[in-house]
Amino acid sequence: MPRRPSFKLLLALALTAMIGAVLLVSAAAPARAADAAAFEAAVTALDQKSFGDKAKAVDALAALGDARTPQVLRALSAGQLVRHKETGRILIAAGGTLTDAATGEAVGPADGAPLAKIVANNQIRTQIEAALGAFLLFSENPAERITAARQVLGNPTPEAAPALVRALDAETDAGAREALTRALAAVQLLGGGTAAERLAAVETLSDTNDPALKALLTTAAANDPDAAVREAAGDAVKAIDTRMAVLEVGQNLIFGLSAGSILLLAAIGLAITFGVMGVINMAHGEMLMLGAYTTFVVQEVFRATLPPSVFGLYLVVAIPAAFVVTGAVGVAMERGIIRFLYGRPLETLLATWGISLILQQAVRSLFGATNREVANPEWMSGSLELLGLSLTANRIVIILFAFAVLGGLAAFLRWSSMGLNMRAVTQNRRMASAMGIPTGRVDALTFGLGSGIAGVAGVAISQVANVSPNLGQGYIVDSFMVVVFGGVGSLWGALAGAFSLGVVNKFLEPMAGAMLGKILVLVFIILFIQKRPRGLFALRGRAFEN
Amino acid sequence: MLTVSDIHLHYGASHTLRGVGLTAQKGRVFCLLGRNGVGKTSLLNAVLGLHPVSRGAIRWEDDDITRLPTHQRARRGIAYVPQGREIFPRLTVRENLETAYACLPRGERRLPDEIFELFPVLKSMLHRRGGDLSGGQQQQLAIARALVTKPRLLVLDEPTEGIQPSIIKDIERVIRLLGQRGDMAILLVEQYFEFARDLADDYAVMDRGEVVLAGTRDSMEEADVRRHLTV
Amino acid sequence: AETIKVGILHSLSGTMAISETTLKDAMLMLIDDLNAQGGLLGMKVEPVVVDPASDWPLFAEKTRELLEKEKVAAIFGCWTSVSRKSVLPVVEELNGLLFYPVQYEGEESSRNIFYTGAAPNQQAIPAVDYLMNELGVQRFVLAGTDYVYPRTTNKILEQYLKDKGVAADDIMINYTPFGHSDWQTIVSDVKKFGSAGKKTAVVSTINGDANVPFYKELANQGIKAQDIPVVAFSVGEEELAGIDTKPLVGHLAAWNYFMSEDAAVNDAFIKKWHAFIKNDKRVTNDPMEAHYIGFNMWVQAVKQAGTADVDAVRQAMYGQKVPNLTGGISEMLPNHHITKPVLIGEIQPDGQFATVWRTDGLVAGDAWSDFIPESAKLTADWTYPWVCGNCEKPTYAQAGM
Amino acid sequence: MPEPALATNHGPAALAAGSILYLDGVSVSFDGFKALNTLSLVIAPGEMRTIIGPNGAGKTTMMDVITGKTRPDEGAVLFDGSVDLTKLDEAAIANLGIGRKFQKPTVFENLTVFENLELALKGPRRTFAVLLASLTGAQRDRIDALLATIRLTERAQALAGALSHGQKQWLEIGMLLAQEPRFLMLDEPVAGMTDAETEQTADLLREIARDRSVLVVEHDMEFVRALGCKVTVLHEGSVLAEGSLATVQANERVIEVYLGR
Amino acid sequence: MGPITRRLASLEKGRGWTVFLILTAAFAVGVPLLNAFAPADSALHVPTWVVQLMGKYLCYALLALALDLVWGFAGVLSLGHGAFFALGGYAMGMYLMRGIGDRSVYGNADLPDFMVFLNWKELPWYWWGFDQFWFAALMVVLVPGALAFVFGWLAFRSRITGVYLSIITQAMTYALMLAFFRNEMGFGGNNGLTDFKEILGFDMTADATKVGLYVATVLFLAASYLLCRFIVTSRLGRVLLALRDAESRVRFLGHSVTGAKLFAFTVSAMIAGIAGALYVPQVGIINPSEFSPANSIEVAIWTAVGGRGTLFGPILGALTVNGAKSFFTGVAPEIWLFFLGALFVVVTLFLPKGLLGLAATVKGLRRPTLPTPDTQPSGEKTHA
Ligand SMILES: Nc1ncnc2c1ncn2[C@@H]1O[C@H](COP(=O)(O)OP(=O)(O)OP(=O)(O)O)[C@@H](O)[C@H]1O
Ligand SMILES: Nc1ncnc2c1ncn2[C@@H]1O[C@H](COP(=O)(O)OP(=O)(O)OP(=O)(O)O)[C@@H](O)[C@H]1O
Ligand SMILES: [Mg+2]
Ligand SMILES: [Mg+2]
Repeated sequence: MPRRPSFKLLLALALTAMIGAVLLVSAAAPARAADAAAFEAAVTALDQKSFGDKAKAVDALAALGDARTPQVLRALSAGQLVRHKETGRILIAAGGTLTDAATGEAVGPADGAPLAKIVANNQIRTQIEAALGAFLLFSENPAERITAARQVLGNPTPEAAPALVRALDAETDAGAREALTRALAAVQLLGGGTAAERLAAVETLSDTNDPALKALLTTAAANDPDAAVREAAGDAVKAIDTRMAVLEVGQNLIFGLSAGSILLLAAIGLAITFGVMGVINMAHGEMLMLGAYTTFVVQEVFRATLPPSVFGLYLVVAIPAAFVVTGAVGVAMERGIIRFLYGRPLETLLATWGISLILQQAVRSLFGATNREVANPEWMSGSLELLGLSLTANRIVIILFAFAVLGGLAAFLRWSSMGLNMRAVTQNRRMASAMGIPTGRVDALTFGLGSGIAGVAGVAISQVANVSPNLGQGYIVDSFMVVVFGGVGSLWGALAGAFSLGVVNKFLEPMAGAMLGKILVLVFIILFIQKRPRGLFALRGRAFEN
Repeated sequence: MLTVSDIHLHYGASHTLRGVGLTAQKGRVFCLLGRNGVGKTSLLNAVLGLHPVSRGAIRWEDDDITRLPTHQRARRGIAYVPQGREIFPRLTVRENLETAYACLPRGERRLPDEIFELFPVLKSMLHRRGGDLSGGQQQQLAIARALVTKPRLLVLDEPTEGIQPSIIKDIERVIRLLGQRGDMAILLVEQYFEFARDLADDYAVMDRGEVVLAGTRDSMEEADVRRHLTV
Repeated sequence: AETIKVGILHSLSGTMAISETTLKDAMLMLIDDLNAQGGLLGMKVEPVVVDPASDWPLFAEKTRELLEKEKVAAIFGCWTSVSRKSVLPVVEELNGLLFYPVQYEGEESSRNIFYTGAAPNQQAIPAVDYLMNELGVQRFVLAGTDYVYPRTTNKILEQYLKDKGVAADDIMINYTPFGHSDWQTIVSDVKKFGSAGKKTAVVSTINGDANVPFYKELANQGIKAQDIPVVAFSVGEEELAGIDTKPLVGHLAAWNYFMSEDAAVNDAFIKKWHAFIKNDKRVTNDPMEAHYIGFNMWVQAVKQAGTADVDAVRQAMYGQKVPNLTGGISEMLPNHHITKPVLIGEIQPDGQFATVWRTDGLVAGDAWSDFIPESAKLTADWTYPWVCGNCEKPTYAQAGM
Repeated sequence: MPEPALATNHGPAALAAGSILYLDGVSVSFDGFKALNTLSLVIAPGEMRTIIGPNGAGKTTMMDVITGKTRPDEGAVLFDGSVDLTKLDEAAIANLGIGRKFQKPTVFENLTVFENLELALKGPRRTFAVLLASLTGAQRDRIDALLATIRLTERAQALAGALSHGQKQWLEIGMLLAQEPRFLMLDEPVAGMTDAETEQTADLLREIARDRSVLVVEHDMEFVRALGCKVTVLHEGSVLAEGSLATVQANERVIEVYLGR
Repeated sequence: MGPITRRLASLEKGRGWTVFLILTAAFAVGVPLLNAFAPADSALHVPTWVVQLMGKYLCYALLALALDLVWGFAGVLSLGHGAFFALGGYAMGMYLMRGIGDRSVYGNADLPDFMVFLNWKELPWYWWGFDQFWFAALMVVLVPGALAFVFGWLAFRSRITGVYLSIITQAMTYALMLAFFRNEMGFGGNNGLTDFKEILGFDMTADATKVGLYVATVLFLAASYLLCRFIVTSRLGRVLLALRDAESRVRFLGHSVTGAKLFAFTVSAMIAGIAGALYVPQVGIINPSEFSPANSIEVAIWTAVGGRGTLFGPILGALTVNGAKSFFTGVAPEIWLFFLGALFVVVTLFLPKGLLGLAATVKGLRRPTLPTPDTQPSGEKTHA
């Protein structure tokens, strides 16, 4: 047994009491001005060494119900609340300036001031969220009311019921109404309601896919005093489970597509340098890495020189930048080394391996051996719920991006005269030159294109993985696997290969675990190639013999 | 006018061409004969720049092109039908023909109809991959591809190899026609004596990397030539 | 002039370079500093840096080279357990000294290795205590990379949790390969596991590179620290420097040192580090502290012994006390482990940790875990009368023989 | 080696009996294009046969089917009256005694001319036998004789990759002879040869055909005439005409699709 | 003289034999003598750790030789040879592990430490027999051989060639690596097998044991060299070379492509297994990272550096690259990758036939070769 078994209970009680108080107070007068001195004292009281005392101080501050309370609490939660070490004043440090937490008076720039941070921990953050939720139930803004209702839903306590009822009475917005209804149902189910109300609450909540609500229903199914409620809740949980099982298939599919899109991006460049040109390009992974580091540099430039409002656009700039940088490296590699090796394919393995070592070490010397931070811009963060599936924004963007890159490339190779020249040169270099095609330039550009695309893929990869000098090594084996599995030289093969490997993996993983899942995928590849020795999209006919 | 003067060519240590010279004029067909392995293809490779010469000079239309890279020679109007076809196996027939566009200014990039009149089979196979064609079809494609570039010097290495008799007759007609048009020089390597004799305005016979017999059609003595062609 | 050579055996290339390069720099700084103060026994200390390149047999080879060719007095190095295992027979055979600065799975006490990182009882167990007692966690996900450290730690924790009355159903164990980068399924499983109505936490022994995509996925799937906190044993300031920490605020880590610790020695150390590395954005971390402690202990022991000779120094090591960076005094125990405070920190938006809990005093490192039956019997004590790393009763041998 | 499968169908089996090669109703299609269209052909033991026909008629494809390179969609291919070739792989078919020269010369470019012939030499083919095999004096003489026949004696130690086009043709003929097959197939053997060489080749083939069966594909009518054997004309994947050269040359359809006017 | 003896005698020309014997003797006898008798401070003295290091390199050389047999001669680029090496190593490691007995950490004579730790109660069946040296020695060749045979049979029968083959061999070694990482497999997980005490009763830390292992490695390398030489100079060797050019043409001559490749692949895997078995006692650890694809690729690199398609080349390559690696990681730990990378690039650009090619160009060619295309790369070659 835990040494302090009552802690959770204490926390729950404290929260309950506080929310109750706040709700009551705020219901009576949404934004009452507290006595200025009392408020200031309450704010100052937040500066406590022990988290327990801090929690009490938060309680007290919330209980004042002052209109300025949310601002102070938010600052505490966000780690912006500080104490001036000399004056002892409690300040809010945000956006580089200091304001007095109690009076709102501007104090000056934050830079260089001797400040001590007032730290919040998870419990206090939770406490603050609940308290803010209570404040916001009666906010002017329906969106905030919905957030508040969700907040209560996350921490349902019986004391919240009256306020919810009142808020519901006054509610006009349909969305907020629904959220409030659910919150109320949750509160009632947790013990705040009569048996009938609880039964109705189960009904209201049973169409959810939200894990938190399922947790609530599970608790009810086990602990509710009323047998009927227990049964209904049990049924609801079962229904949710069934729905989830179906959704899981969809979810796995999306996971698979997402994993596949990363594989695809990693492999497309290789489909050119290796699939089309036949260069066993061991430095391909390093091209991905260079792309990712270019992203990092672009991001840093944005951070350093441009206002935060346009920060989200750094990726848009990083894509062409990465293409140019890695494309140029690719052209340099081709002109400097690889062009001497056509007709000696295996030597390209050796040379490009050497180049890959050099590039790795160069990046390590330049940027350091440690990971570099590349942030997801706002528009690529978080997730959206669709039909009960949760889709993380960055992955959706990457899936679409992968398709766009592949489509663009396929069109280029198929329809442009440069594309035709590229294919001609790689199939018969001598004859191509006899047809007037400048093979040297075409080779350089082809290699540059493949490398550039790898760089662009690196931009995408920087959004989901770590940016370090080893980045490339993690993808090189998989990339070759995809290209070969799909069928060397076929872009559509790469597409099908990447997605089928991604999806197969994601369906195996829940059953077999990540480790065994991966092993099974590899065995699957080995066996599959037995059946189709030239890959999934093997092109057949005399043209492909030898 | 193409002038090859005193060229030498080496493969590694082996001295394959030893001072070969010839002149092919526009409006005439120049025929090159010789047994296997005497250096005919090597000579053409030198003309196209596919293999460097170690000595001697090649002039085309008043310019010295001895050191020019192959693709620039092609852009100066030299087209090549190589021995062994050398089509692009994984490009479609149409794409194979379109590789010739690299020599043409943008406005002139189209496939002339005459090609399909000469080789009707290509028309019906435009979307088939070049490598899937039969040997003779590939040979036809290789000739057609060279014609698309609208060459002023057409270099053909045993163009009739593997082609059915009726089409050989057509090819013969076309070569004669092209030769007579006056704006094109034709350099033809051929083993098949009668075909060569019927077409040649000028001829040369090679043996062991040297020209051993040369002249115009009128001076061509069948017995002399044949002597050099037998072992 | 004669010098005392010290080997630095950290990977500067390959997969482990990410973590180990910093330690090499830290060692160079410590040695510089010592030399600036006049060196040791009147001699300069000369660092011998080699790159074992994340290649385990190469670790053994380089150790041999350091000991036989360079004749170093001590080696500071290794990160992964397997690299230490690879080096162990060599230092034992050639009677060298290895200072190992990383938290590890325990179950080892070599005569020739000093373990200055945390043993499981100095990190994992207190962290789990914190989760249960302070956060009221009842359900645990033990997620780790599939290798020995996570396996051992999780085995110890599983036993510990069961002893504390946690049901088997409430423990989910998950292993992933090295460098695992696609965490979608696992994070969504965690989410599901956490929806059973009991407070849930993740105890992460996920290693190295795999952490960044893991945390990114956590953030994107919206798992917040208040809902399902993750407490990590391998994620320190250095790892956080590679992640955008804003969505991760409140997730936890258990260490024996945080850069944010408010202590004068720490401030001085950080200042020195920034000056040495010429970049005041660089962070410090727990293994650096471990090297700091280990190196200072070694220096003191050499001074005390009056020689850098391995046997003499080893004897002098026991009971050696030096200040650690959190304001306490760490001591070398006869089992070759040291005493350390255990701290729990929460991730802050600025990439630092804020200490939210700490043990009252220092915790003594245990070589042999009490929660593994075979191991509970064993004792490590290299002083008379035990003189062994793994025995059940005293052996009465002369130490150092 | 797998057991040679017997043709089950009684009708063809009866017809096939006594033939060295028997094709019945063989069809092959590529992406819907019929390269062979219910082709039937019978070659008797010891017979020499010439196949002619327009480019793309299916001659090479037919050889591919016989040598196991291409599997027919339907139809029977029997060797020696009973062995079903469609069930065997290339090596097994070669070991039955069927040899082939390709249309585009294919030799082992990184082996010397001598070694090319050595590999082709008739002899045991099992892996361990090949491992332990060594060249006997008789075999060496045989190779020397072959080198003389194909006029590459001087270049015996040159890499095959360094030969000219025509020389490779000859080398391939030499390899075919070295195999001593019971049934030889030659796809355009005289392409790229001078007229004199063409004549010599015809003599060579006629001599060989004395105790073996030979199937030749050619477009060179002089050569076909010199061979002086029965001619089969293929067109669009099936037989258009058959008979002596004079007969087929007189055939209107043959003139129209193949010979031209 | 019987035909086989004659064949053996003709493996090398007169001078070849002399060089071979001198090299073998220098390594097998000379080095140990210098180790034992040259005074420790003389320039001639070879310290034991250097002998051991050389032993390690020679194991790599043996592995490279094995790879060259399939890659250089049959054109089968296996990027999974590290797997055979590691399997041989594990077989030996298991024997050494059993040899620890009750000197283990937990003092359990019946079970290796990691099994005790995992709470296993008895030895799994696949560990049976490994306390016998002869059994382990048998497994050293049989396990890699059997894997190669089955894998090769599947692959060659299905006519998987070129990169497709390379990549599935890579998948094979990758899958094995992941599998061996799993603790449940019973091979010690990531930490692998280590802390060995004795081999055949000899103390592993004794200098004599180390020198003995080194000499054994030299002898195995010499013997394997002769075996490979026998294979590649045989008619089968010519079939393998021919395969590399035109696989289907070989079939039309009636040779069994599958059989030839399978033979070479299996023999090669067995040699790789022996290399692994010699390697483990000399480095003292075997862990799953030996299976990592990068390791196998490195073997190909050594082979290419030395000169593919010659038997001496890969040996030279392995020694050079690993020597360079040891040297540079010591003297230039921060930037040694630049040197190594540059070495690879330079070798490819200026020594197209590897280090040995350099020697050959100097001495005049042993075998005629196609002239390298100078200005214009020739012919239609698919690179893959
Ligand atoms: N790439 C090469 N390397 C070395 N030698 C070569 C090469 N190509 C051709 N040769 C040699 O050069 C000589 C001339 O060859 P070339 O191809 O020019 O002859 P050819 O007259 O065209 O013969 P054919 O009528 O057979 O086509 C031959 O002896 C041939 O062996
Ligand atoms: N893989 C393929 N895909 C599509 N069409 C093919 C393929 N292989 C062969 N063909 C077609 O089948 C037909 C028969 O080809 P085949 O090579 O047998 O002709 P052939 O009689 O040998 O002609 P030639 O005299 O020109 O050598 C040709 O039209 C060819 O284009
Ligand atoms: Mg020629
Ligand atoms: Mg044909």
